[in-house]
Amino acid sequence: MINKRVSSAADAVADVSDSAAIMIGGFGEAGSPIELIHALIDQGAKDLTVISNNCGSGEVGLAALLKARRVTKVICSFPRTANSTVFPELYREGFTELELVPQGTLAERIRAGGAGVHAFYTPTAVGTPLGEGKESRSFDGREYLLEYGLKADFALIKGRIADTHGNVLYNKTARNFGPIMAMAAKTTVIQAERIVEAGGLDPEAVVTPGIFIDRVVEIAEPAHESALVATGASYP
Amino acid sequence: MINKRVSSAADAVADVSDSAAIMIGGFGEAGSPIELIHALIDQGAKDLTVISNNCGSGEVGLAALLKARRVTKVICSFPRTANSTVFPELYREGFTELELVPQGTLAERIRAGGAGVHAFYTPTAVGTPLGEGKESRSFDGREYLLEYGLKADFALIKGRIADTHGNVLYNKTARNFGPIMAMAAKTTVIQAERIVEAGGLDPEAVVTPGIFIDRVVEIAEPAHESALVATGASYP
Amino acid sequence: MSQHTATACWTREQMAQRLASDIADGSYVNLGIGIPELVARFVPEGRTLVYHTENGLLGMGSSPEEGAEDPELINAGKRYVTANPGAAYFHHADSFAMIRGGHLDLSVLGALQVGQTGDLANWSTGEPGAIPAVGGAMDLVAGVKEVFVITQHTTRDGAPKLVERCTYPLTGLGVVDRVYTDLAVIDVTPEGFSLRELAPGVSFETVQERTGAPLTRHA
Amino acid sequence: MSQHTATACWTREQMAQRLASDIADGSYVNLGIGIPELVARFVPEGRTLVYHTENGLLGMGSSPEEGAEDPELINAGKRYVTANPGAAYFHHADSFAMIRGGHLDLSVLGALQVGQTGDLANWSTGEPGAIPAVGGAMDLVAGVKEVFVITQHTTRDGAPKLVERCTYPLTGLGVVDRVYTDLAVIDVTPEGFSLRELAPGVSFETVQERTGAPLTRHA
Repeated sequence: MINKRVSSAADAVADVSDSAAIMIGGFGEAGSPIELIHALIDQGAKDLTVISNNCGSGEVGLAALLKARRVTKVICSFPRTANSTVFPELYREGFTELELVPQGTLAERIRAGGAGVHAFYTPTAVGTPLGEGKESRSFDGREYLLEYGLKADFALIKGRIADTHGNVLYNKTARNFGPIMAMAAKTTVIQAERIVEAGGLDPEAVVTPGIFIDRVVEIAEPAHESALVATGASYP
Repeated sequence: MINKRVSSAADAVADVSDSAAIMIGGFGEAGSPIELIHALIDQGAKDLTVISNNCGSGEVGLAALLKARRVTKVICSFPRTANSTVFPELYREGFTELELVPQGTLAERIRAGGAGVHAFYTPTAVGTPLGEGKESRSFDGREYLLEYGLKADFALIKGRIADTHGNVLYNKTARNFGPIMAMAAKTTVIQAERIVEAGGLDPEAVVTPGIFIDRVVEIAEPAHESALVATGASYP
Repeated sequence: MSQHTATACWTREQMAQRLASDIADGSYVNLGIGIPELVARFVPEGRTLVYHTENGLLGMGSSPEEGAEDPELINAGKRYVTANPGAAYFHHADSFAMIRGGHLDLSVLGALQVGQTGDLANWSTGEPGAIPAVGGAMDLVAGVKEVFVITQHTTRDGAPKLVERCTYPLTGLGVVDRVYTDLAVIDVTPEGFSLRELAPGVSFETVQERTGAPLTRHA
Repeated sequence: MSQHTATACWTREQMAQRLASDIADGSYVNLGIGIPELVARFVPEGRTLVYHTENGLLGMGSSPEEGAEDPELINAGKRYVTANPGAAYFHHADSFAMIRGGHLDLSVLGALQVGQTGDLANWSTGEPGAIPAVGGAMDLVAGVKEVFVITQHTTRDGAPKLVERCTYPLTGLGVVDRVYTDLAVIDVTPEGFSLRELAPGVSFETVQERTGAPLTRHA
């Protein structure tokens, strides 16, 4: 009997330890697992490294985790967003370090980490400041950078429907980093609007196979970041 | 108006030139695009390099293409199959060269070719005869081989349903190499049992997005290799 | 802009229209944030383009009607969009496989500077204290088959944006194929900037004057 | 086999059953072609394993009923299978990402030889003129968390298959964790082969005699 369902977001993140590396899905607000992030704020782990495309907006979700001073490093491609004030302050203050990675290189590094590919050669960022200091090599007359796979201790991801085996379907462009982060973390947690029994999803349509998922928690009506930010909400 | 439908398998492969590199989908008979292969036999291109997991069975499909002496090199992981006699003869005769690649490395090389990743480091085959002569490197105390992306001039793939934009759904384990070969070829041809208009497929369930597909041809009732082999059929 | 008012020049919309007319039917296109987004409005009748947005959608459509916005259906600029018939969703590694693997026909981007060898600077002014953010720009210019830049010919202060060598941090080396400005359409060739077309009433000399590198006439 | 008839030893089915009893509930398992496939028949009641077949299916079920075979639903041995509730299909790069990325808990494989440092030879006898074929074996042993070998203790000619150093071409270096044979269960440890369990009526000395490398008793 395989059942990866856990009863609450709090249970799902209970064992995150200080200094953990955490991948957090989402592109802007689409796919951001707000309830899992809030549970992580409540849980209290600190000195975290967060791998996520952005750094959140307003003072909820990822921005709230940053504002709570739990994150000492972010690996991301675009830390600036509309209504993003928390990260800039922590960055200028020197509290939170930034590793800026081109978005496609970030995605490919995460996939590589999950796929057991230790490193790979990419043409992206050659000749730019983000390529400086990196090992490079020429193949067939073109220059490539050597980039390394990224792994994490936890991945927090938002899906639409999951089954008890951990198979996941996503919603539209909220899919983004979810499927690859699910592959790259030791423990992957999915919040889904609905959890169904094994057999409830079409095996042809499954986007993330259950092997990559460790815990699923049902959050029937997840909050939307922009709606929260519009009300001036802050967490906790 | 985007319409990638072509009217016949013959039209779909009409411009394959001698010495082309051709990726052919399928794992055993599952996903083998028999009708496209037969059209390629009729078309006559020779000195082909074929990239495919196996080398066919009996004297139909891929085995028939080999038997017609059109293929001077195969890149594959498992050229032996039940009822596979054509390749062994050509190999022993020295007509067809073999580049044997571990199956996962083959898959990853094809994906890399399609994803613009020039090369990557993998732990597979370290210390084995298939790793001999390959560049290797140690990271964090473990040894890896440098493997290169694979590309092709054409990919011939079998799908279940496609739309006129080239979006593809597959059938069960016939999916196998289709989605990655579609990414790695200059011209990718899909044979599907049914072609629908754009809008006829659920965008959440599409496996191969249309950008990777150049031509779709409807083969409503594709032959199954094992059924043909059982009747002792040979092509042409 | 004050420097330009003396000259009849293309508006942003006209620049976008001029660029749109050069895109072949059936092309797979990624439009950057800002002026590039305008291009979609001016695609000539009879041509269908398929829009890619790097956050995981091919077949992106226009903005939704009011009330139909879905916070989980957005573009790379985080704006609400729709999906056209024939669309497909995919994850980020697949999305950038399309980009890096050379499957997209065209990337349209804004610019801070374009160098005469096709170097592009469009992600950072390098100001100390600024929060660096790069997004997918470096991947797009490294991978997409053709890169068009759409930009005002000069900065607000009248400084040329087409220069011998970029002074801002680079996005990519030798990646730009063509530049559409308010004054002209200019190809980046092995011989440097080559004028392809002038905006109505604009002279070659005016364009040369406002360009920070030698300009040749199109062969 | 004649050499073994003198000794009470495990049948193939008993070897498979012995191995199956060591697999934890909920494990993700890839079973190789041949004897390894037998393991699925002997999973103790109350445990659910999820079977991976590298040609793109997780949640593989047993053979279909006659008449229900689908030539597009097969396993890595190209035999007809079924899909259990909770199954998922995926392409080959994703399938081997599961393997290489260490997501599978266990790979069960046959062997020609196992070396005392865990080297495995199971894909080629290296005979001249033979058609080499490797399939996914090298990927499995390089990536999967735990590798169990299930094999007769000796060849048909009585030659040991557990040896100091493999003479056949290798599948992987130092990859085997445990060996299940008709005579014993043997761990591969930093100190070499270590006996874990004897088949009923088989002595340590018998196993040592038929093993081509020193055997220690389990600590």
